[in-house]
Amino acid sequence: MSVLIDLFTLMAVGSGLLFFLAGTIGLLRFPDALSRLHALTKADNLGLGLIVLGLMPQAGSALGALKLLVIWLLALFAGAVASQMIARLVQGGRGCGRG
Amino acid sequence: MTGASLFGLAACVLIGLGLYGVLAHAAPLRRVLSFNLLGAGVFLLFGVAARRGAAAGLPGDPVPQALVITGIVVAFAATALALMLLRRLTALRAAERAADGLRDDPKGR
Amino acid sequence: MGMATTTGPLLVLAVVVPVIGMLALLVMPFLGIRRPATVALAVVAVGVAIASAIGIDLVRSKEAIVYVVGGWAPPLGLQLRADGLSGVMMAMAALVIAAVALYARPQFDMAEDAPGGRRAFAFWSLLMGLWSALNLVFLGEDLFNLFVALELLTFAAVPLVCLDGKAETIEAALRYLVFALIGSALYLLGTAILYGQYGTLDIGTLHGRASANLATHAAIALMIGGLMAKAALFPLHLWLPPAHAGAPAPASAVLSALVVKAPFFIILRLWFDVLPEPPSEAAARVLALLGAAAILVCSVVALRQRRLKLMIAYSTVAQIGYLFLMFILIEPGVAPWTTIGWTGGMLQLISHALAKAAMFLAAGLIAEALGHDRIADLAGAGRTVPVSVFAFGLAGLSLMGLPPSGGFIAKLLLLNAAILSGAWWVAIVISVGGLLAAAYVARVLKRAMAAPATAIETRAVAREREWPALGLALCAVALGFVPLQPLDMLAIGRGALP
Amino acid sequence: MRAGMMNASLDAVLVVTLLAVALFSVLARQARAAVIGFIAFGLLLALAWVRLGAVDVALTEAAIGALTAPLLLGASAFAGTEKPASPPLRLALAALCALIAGTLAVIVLAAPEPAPSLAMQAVAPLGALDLGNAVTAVLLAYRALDTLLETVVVLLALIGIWSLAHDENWRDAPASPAAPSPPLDLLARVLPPVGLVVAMHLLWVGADAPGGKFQAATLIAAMGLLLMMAGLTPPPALGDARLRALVVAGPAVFLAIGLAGFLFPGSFLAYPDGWAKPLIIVIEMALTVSIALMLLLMLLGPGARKPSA
Repeated sequence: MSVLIDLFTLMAVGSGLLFFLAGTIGLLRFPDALSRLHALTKADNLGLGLIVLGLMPQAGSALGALKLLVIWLLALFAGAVASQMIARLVQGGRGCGRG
Repeated sequence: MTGASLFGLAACVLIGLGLYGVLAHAAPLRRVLSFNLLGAGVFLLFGVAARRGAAAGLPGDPVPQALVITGIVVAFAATALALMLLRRLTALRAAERAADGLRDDPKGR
Repeated sequence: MGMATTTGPLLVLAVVVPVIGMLALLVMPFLGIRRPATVALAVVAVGVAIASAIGIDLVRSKEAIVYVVGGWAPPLGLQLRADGLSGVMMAMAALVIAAVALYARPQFDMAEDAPGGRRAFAFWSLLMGLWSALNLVFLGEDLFNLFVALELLTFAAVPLVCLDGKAETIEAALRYLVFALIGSALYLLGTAILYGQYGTLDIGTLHGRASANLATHAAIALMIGGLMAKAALFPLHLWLPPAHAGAPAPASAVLSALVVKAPFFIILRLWFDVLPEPPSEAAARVLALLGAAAILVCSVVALRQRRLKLMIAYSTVAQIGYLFLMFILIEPGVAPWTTIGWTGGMLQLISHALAKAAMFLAAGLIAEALGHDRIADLAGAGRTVPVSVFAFGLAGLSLMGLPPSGGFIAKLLLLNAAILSGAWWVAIVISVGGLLAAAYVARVLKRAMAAPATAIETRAVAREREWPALGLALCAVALGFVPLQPLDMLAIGRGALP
Repeated sequence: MRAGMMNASLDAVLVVTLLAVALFSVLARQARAAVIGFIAFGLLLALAWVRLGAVDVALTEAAIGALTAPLLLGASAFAGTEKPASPPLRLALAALCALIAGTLAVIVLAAPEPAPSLAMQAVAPLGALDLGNAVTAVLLAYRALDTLLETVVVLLALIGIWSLAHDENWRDAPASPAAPSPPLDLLARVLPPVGLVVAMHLLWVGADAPGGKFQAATLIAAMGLLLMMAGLTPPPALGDARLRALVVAGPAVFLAIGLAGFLFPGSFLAYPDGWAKPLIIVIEMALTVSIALMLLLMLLGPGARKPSA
């Protein structure tokens, strides 16, 4: 049983890391800010989700697993808002959007 | 080499880097950044002393850990004051330049 | 050690009362007070009383006053300690701050929301913070506690530099802050090393535990290096002249007279109270050489200044140089406080504080009366603000080292110590420095006493505003009547740390 | 053994990344790049503190780092055009700094064994104080004077920042950092309650577990900044008497309890038997409010003219 759980963790965290790798390559290689942002958010949200998913069975308690989940949700939320703001800044041109 | 001495060496490198940055950069913002690196290195040295002094069931000596917390807050206050001075200075200099431009002084600096 | 005397609580109050004043300034509406100056002057009165009480107790008991904070004895807890040296420093600080407060009152006597209220509020709050910091520097026995004191001092002193809000002064303040922060970081670095070696930061405990090895020497060297930047020892002085010259006169007086002395005081503590054995001759020579360079170079630069306040600021850097000559004049193997080199250095510190504060205050009124501080156009100052020009001249006596003045005794003692220890070059530097000081002071006095070629426009200055500067200058002169031998006061409580 | 190897390699990766980011921050050509490098550095540094067994410090570092970030990003617009030192001078400086770092490394590697420590002494009185977290005991009992004066340092910095205003509007509200947008609006409505709960938790457990007033205060300040950035709350006027009272409350309560110690049990900043924990909690709560406010006000800057439009 514990071997199975470990295997699950390994696979989930491994694929999560792959997403991070892809996102990072995108950040470095894509030409403009918007597509970089696209690569980063997509990859990081999924990547972090997979890592959290993989770590949840290892947390040792239901509360610990819940904390991990909350971390992911908060990161997702903050990441979404931040990238939206950056995108606005890039697209809306400078000066607009400043109340 | 123990984990603590690895971080100790990292602290030494950070102190060297921060000191170099503070002395080699002339732009105030870069100096403030470097000062923070220097500070981080010094705090880490306290942290290493704390880690090495772990005893009584604690993961580290609490005295240097508490000193670092105090130090971090003071360093933040210093950073804030420096950046606000910089902001005001930039604004005043911009106003001065604008006034110079308006005067249209051919010999203006 | 550790024996609490009945006057111990006074040490806490010396640090805490100015803080109470600072907090009160923020909530004056609740206290029914309108003017910050009212609160500040009340605190000054109490603070002077505390400093006097501590001084009287020291003289009477001939023993250091010790206070263990919260009952937590070092090395876990903190301890405050006043010996004769700290008692003298505290009295000096109280005297200068009282004079500065009396001087500044008419200038900063408005309510917070009145025109000029920003400057008044900031000046008095920062002055309170600064005083608390100075007292803690003089009383602190724990190296990290002293770090907090140095930070308090920095955060109070830097905004004082740019109270007028002009771009040049803000630039000077920023540069001052950067230098001060580098100094703090180096000081803290040494503290971290010492804690890693000895597991304590209490000076008394360290004195027993510290052994002469690479770590101890490197730590002390880094700390002294950082403190040198804060004390503006040549060649780390570049921040000082614009900062001290750009501040309002009462702020300049405090900065030049007191603030740069605090890091020097901590250097003394490290040198004599922490270092495990007589410090190396080479290190002492380096400090003395830098001091000598400060005296010669900055006196010449002062001579070439066009602005009065900048000239006084450069003179500060030069006069700080004398303090660092001390290290080479104290022969190893004897208790330092029984030597004339130590007494000379301390007298130089105190008489410079009084004289320099007097000079800046006088210069402030001269500039106010004439509307400028260009040295070339000072003619007529002697008629407009005669008391201030007289005070400037009296203070100048002390800087030059002419009798009767504290500076004369100080320089004479240093000169004797130099000759006795065979350091001829130090004797020459002291004499040349005195001549250069005479030249830059005389240059100002000559212009100020001259009659103006054409009628000049002056602003009247209330006579009573000139008294504080004169009072300080007279105190600097009065120091000239102390006997020419090691002072008992400076040795009180020093036996405890052999 | 295997876990030891794992930890060692984890530490090694962390240290190498930490130093690489620091190097990038010092050497970057552009100021903004240097700032972003520094922010990443701060995050990694918090991890390093966890690895050093200093969770209290890690929390402080992460929280303060989050507050420093907007400050630095905002300031990267004022990066001066001053040229760095000339190449030969830079080389000399690099040699000097390398010498200092090398000396320090020798000292670190030759550190005394066993290391001196105050841990035993710090733990012994915990029972009498009724505290479980030794770091809190250091901050609020053994070295309470440091902590008290450190809040005064922060207050002085705030007064210094306030003094940078124009004469006519120094008691007005600082310039608003508002840059409203629908997602930010949403975030600012959802996050602050969560943040406040977490802050209260950090403050409450601080007596016995990692956490405490600084960490809680920083979190509250960040929530306040978020509300203002979303345009939901305007910055307060700096001359406001109630605001000033809240700023002063923390140090004033701390000082009052410290002075009361003179009377009972007879020493400044000492707590009467059995009263240590409740008094420390009162001090921590008052300090949390004041420090949160001071941090937020420092980020907002000096008073400014109200927008005319």
